[in-house]
Amino acid sequence: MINRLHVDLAGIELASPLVLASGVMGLSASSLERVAELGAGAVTAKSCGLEERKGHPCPAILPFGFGLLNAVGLANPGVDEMVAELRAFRLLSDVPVIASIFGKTVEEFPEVAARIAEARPAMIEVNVSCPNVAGEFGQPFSSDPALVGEITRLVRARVSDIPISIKLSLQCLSLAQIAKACADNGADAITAINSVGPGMIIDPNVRRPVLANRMGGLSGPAILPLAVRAVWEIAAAVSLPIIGTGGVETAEDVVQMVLAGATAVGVGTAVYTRGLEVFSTINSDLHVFMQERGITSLSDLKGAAHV
Amino acid sequence: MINRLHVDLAGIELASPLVLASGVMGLSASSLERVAELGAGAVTAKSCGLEERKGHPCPAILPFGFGLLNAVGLANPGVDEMVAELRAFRLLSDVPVIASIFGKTVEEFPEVAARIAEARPAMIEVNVSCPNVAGEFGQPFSSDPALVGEITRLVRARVSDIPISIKLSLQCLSLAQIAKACADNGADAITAINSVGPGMIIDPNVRRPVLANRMGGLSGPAILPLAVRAVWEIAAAVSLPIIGTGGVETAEDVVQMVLAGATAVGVGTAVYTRGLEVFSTINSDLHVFMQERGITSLSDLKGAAHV
Amino acid sequence: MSEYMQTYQVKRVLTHNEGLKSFRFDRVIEAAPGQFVLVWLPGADEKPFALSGVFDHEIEITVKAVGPFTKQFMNVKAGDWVGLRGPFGNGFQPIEGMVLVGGGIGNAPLRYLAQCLREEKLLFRWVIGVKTAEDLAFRDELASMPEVTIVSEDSSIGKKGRAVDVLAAMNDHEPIIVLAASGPEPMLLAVHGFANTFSPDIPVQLSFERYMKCAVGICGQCCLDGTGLRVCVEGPVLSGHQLQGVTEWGRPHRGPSGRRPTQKQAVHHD
Amino acid sequence: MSEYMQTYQVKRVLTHNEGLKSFRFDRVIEAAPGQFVLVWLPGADEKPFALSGVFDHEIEITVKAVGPFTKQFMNVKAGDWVGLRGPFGNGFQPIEGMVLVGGGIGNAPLRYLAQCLREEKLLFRWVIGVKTAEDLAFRDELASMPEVTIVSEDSSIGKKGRAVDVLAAMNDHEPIIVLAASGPEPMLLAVHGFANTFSPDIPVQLSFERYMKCAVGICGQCCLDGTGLRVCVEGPVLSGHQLQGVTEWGRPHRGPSGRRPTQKQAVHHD
Ligand SMILES: Cc1cc2nc3c(=O)[nH]c(=O)nc-3n(C[C@H](O)[C@H](O)[C@H](O)COP(=O)(O)OP(=O)(O)OC[C@H]3O[C@@H](n4cnc5c(N)ncnc54)[C@H](O)[C@@H]3O)c2cc1C
Ligand SMILES: Cc1cc2nc3c(=O)[nH]c(=O)nc-3n(C[C@H](O)[C@H](O)[C@H](O)COP(=O)(O)OP(=O)(O)OC[C@H]3O[C@@H](n4cnc5c(N)ncnc54)[C@H](O)[C@@H]3O)c2cc1C
Ligand SMILES: Cc1cc2nc3c(=O)[nH]c(=O)nc-3n(C[C@H](O)[C@H](O)[C@H](O)COP(=O)(O)O)c2cc1C
Ligand SMILES: Cc1cc2nc3c(=O)[nH]c(=O)nc-3n(C[C@H](O)[C@H](O)[C@H](O)COP(=O)(O)O)c2cc1C
Ligand code: FES
Ligand code: FES
Repeated sequence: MINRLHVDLAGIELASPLVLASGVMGLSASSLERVAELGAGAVTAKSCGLEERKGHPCPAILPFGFGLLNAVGLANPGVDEMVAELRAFRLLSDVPVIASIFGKTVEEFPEVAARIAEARPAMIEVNVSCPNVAGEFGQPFSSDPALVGEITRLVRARVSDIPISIKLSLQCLSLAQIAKACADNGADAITAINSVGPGMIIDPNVRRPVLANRMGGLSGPAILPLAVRAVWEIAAAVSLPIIGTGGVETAEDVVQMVLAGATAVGVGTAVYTRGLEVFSTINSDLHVFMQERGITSLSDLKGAAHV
Repeated sequence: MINRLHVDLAGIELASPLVLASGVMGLSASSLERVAELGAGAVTAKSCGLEERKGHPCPAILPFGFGLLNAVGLANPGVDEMVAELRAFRLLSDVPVIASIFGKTVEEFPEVAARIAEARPAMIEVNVSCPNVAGEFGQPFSSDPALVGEITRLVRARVSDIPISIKLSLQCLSLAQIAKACADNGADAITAINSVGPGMIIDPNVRRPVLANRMGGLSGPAILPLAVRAVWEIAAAVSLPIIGTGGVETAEDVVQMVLAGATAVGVGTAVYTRGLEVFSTINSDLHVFMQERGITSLSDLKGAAHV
Repeated sequence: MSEYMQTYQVKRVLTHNEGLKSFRFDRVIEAAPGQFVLVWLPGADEKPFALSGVFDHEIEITVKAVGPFTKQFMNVKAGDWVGLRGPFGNGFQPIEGMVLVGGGIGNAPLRYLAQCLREEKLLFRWVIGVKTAEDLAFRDELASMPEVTIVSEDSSIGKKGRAVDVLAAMNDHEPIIVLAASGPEPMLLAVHGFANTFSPDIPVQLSFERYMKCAVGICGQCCLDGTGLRVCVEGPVLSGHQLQGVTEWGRPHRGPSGRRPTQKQAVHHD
Repeated sequence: MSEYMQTYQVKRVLTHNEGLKSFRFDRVIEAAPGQFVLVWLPGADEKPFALSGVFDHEIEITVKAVGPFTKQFMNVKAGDWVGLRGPFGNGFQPIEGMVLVGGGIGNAPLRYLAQCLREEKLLFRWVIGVKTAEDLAFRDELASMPEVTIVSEDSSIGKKGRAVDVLAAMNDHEPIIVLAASGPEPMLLAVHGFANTFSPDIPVQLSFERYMKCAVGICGQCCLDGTGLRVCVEGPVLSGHQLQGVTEWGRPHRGPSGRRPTQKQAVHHD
């Protein structure tokens, strides 16, 4: 039987286009393996930085009716611990694992990348959506094409033998421009988008923001149209493969992402809204969708909505 | 009986904090009056430009489960027709009416403002969220602090005797910076936010974007946390009154907006999600909320969540 | 179906004549007669059409070619994908003793109304007015219906005349309990006028058309001057009571910009 | 209640002793014993607590002061606003012949389980182990319950010893059908070990604790090494079957960063 769901993501063979998004069930080898077993084509680990960080107090992750708000504050066990978990994962599973890294400064990015590369992940995702503490308004690195280009270049220079994907956020003036900065500086792929906003929920009785960090990024079904548009704009600007991420819950959502130009599709918050069975459900629904229409490969749909 | 819901918005007395948002039921004197009768404290007319525009074909307004996507393409009857409707409205109703204007160029803004001023609206809202055709990436005027400041200054210079509110969108790098540009150039108020995104929905069968314009702005409950955060940031940056707009459907949503720093609260998409009775429902729920807690004026709650 | 966009394949096309066709879709919905759907032709536009029939597993609309969109619609074939949303608005209420009055393509929703009346075993009569025999859809089906009276302006089918002309005689023959009308606005106003000559008035249910963009009551495009009623939500079928206070009857409709053209600018079809 | 944040006023506070209190809220929910809620102290943090009782119009949690958050919780008074979300996770299944084994504050969910067992008229026994009499909540209530056996490590109340120590004798007296345990992890493992000495094993339902951030199964913070089971979703009550394959029993728990401290770094309360 042909596997209609097979995709080639920057040279990595995935048995399904579904990629577990970073930050979800991604702290340990065991949790990643559980998701891999349940049908993800690849799994992304939680973003890690140079050092261990406890992050913000709770509430840090807040359901709000249309998805989640999250502000975990870069909580992560540190790159060394993550190397150990990724190594353990690779002993357990053949499913490609994507490492995710961030830096507090531009210079930290290549440093963390070089260290995580020791675990030989299938890909390194570079999360540039964290706030640039050096910047005038605390905007994320991802809002500045020059910084995104520079980070890409530095990481590329340190890690030549593992594909790198730059993870973008909506918070910029032109995604096309940012995507070009990635392409021009040697990225192999783009992951779009990170959580949106940020947003804030205030409790009317207590009269203060509910999130300990006051504000946090939106994810889940409410952001799907924003993510589809982002993928569309990036696909129109560069020819890099895209991991289309944001609000995907169903096979039809996956098809939207692919029609907009995605090669693979990230799934994060749906683990909460739909449960872990979301991976197998989407895989089988997607198979039926393609079979009914005689589509043998997702690459036939890729970018097809650019009319 | 005291009217707990009374607010003073830049010198305009409103019997309720609820302001009908621009673009909703706002084309004619009769539709505006209907909403005024149903409990809005003020009503905003549809944004108009110098000339009549048919806008995009349909689908231009698309429900998507968490609100609407809209891309009406600046459809409007032209400022002269709007002057006639606003005059007709003022004969029908004492409820304050807010005119809304846009320009295709920076220079058009004061021109349209001067003409709409002939109808003597209670306030003129300056919608700077339309795309700046002259800009490099087609970004909205509202993304550039210099342009927003310039538009504010020009409109203020032409219209000195009617309060002006600048309507902002999320699409910028720093709302605080944009808000300061409004305050520094003589704005009396800020309306925030316009619809978010844009977003895109692709039909999996037809394989093309559903909106005729491909993409359109998100509105409705899904954007409430984004709007609350925007109001928070603006309130922290400037002391202008804010018409907090975006996703408001309930009295608790209104309280969130006021706690974040809003003086009045816009209601748009809720006319679709909750029906026109949303104004009277919120008014009475809000009254009960305040009464139960012994709050006699919304100004006691204003900005109270800035802890 | 719902207000969310969904695409369906056209199941079959019934050609009444070159510029008048019915389209059926595999779709089960709950809809009152007189309610409408928005129909999206990908790449073209999206426009409102009344349901002309609801069957066990199918729904049907009937389209008359009058302008760019409806002309393009005549090329739609079985198997084509089309977007459908709805049903929207408030429809007719089937009542025993109802008289249906339709003008031209306005008879489309009345066909579904007649279907409902028959299913509920309510007695009714139906006057169909057309300009010329060509404008008549479902001719064979109608020929077999004893309740139906057809009139045409050029006497190419049935008696010569307009639908409203025969109402007085029908009422003499057997009193009209309620009037349900759909068609050009002058016809609707004539029906309303006729109903008002009685005391008490004959209750009316009249189906109006206005330019529509959202169909969910938000854009304000279809609001009626004088009352602000939304044809897409409170209508399209309005009662005599709801008509009170409306000041724009018979005037040219607001176009896509929201501006109401002067009488001269307005282009009238039908 | 639901996974969305809602704030409630504390209705009353029951002080068992300075560092051990129960809090009641005006709230009706459907929850199984062993399920937990997230409790938000505005300005401080949000942490998981099991329900210690569900009454006609009230729910209750019982908090033991062990660190910064729970110490601050001791200052919460009636009328204070607190955020509550839940219930989360999977709880105990009440079964006739169940033996409840609780260690310290772990007895809180067992109190609700006992309540359910009594309501369903199922026979059960309950062994309560505490370090010292001070650690015992609901002392008067428990004194009147014939099903309860209390043991303490310092013999300040009941016999001296640990809860697990009395299980063999209880089983000799009347066979244990199921074991439901909640308390420090070493105790849970001892109960599990005891159950495994039988053939076939005595089925166990053990309530675990892990650092939690989301309680909705997404952050991965509470996942168990070896299986990836989420204590917040599949747990906190896990069966013997679910325990198979878990490789981290008794090791220090992952902290808020996700890192597992070395044995030395780990600070143990309880
Ligand atoms: C509630 C309702 C039910 C309708 N039911 C039917 C039906 O069953 N069968 C049928 O053939 N037609 C029906 N129509 C009319 C149909 O929508 C128009 O014929 C069609 O939109 C014309 O588009 P066009 O581009 O072909 O012509 P145009 O030249 O663009 O317009 C011709 C006429 O249609 C009107 N029209 C155009 N666009 C719209 C729009 N978006 N909304 C409302 N009116 C519009 C114009 O005002 C003009 O009077 C209905 C209209 C409404 C409002
Ligand atoms: C499912 C579950 C049910 C619980 N039920 C109760 C109960 O009914 N009564 C009660 O008093 N306590 C209960 N706890 C434990 C309670 O959550 C901790 O005592 C509390 O979080 C300690 O916070 P602290 O700041 O006071 O202490 P800290 O000094 O921060 O921590 C003390 C201990 O509590 C653990 N802990 C701290 N934060 C968390 C967290 N966010 N999630 C999980 N564990 C944490 C630490 O790992 C440490 O072992 C439960 C825990 C879980 C997971
Ligand atoms: C709880 C949570 C934690 C997240 N942590 C990270 C992270 O560490 N690194 C990252 O790049 N993205 C992180 N994200 C963003 C997701 O990877 C994803 O881009 C976003 O949530 C949109 O996808 P979704 O709607 O499918 O969740 C996180 C999202 C959530 C909900
Ligand atoms: C159909 C539609 C049309 C709109 N047209 C305008 C407009 O002309 N001018 C404007 O400033 N905002 C316009 N808006 C934005 C609203 O005024 C409002 O800022 C936004 O929808 C968020 O509020 P809501 O979630 O309450 O709708 C429009 C919104 C919708 C849904
Ligand atoms: S069509 Fe938009 S309000 Fe009726
Ligand atoms: S606490 Fe987040 S997965 Fe369990």
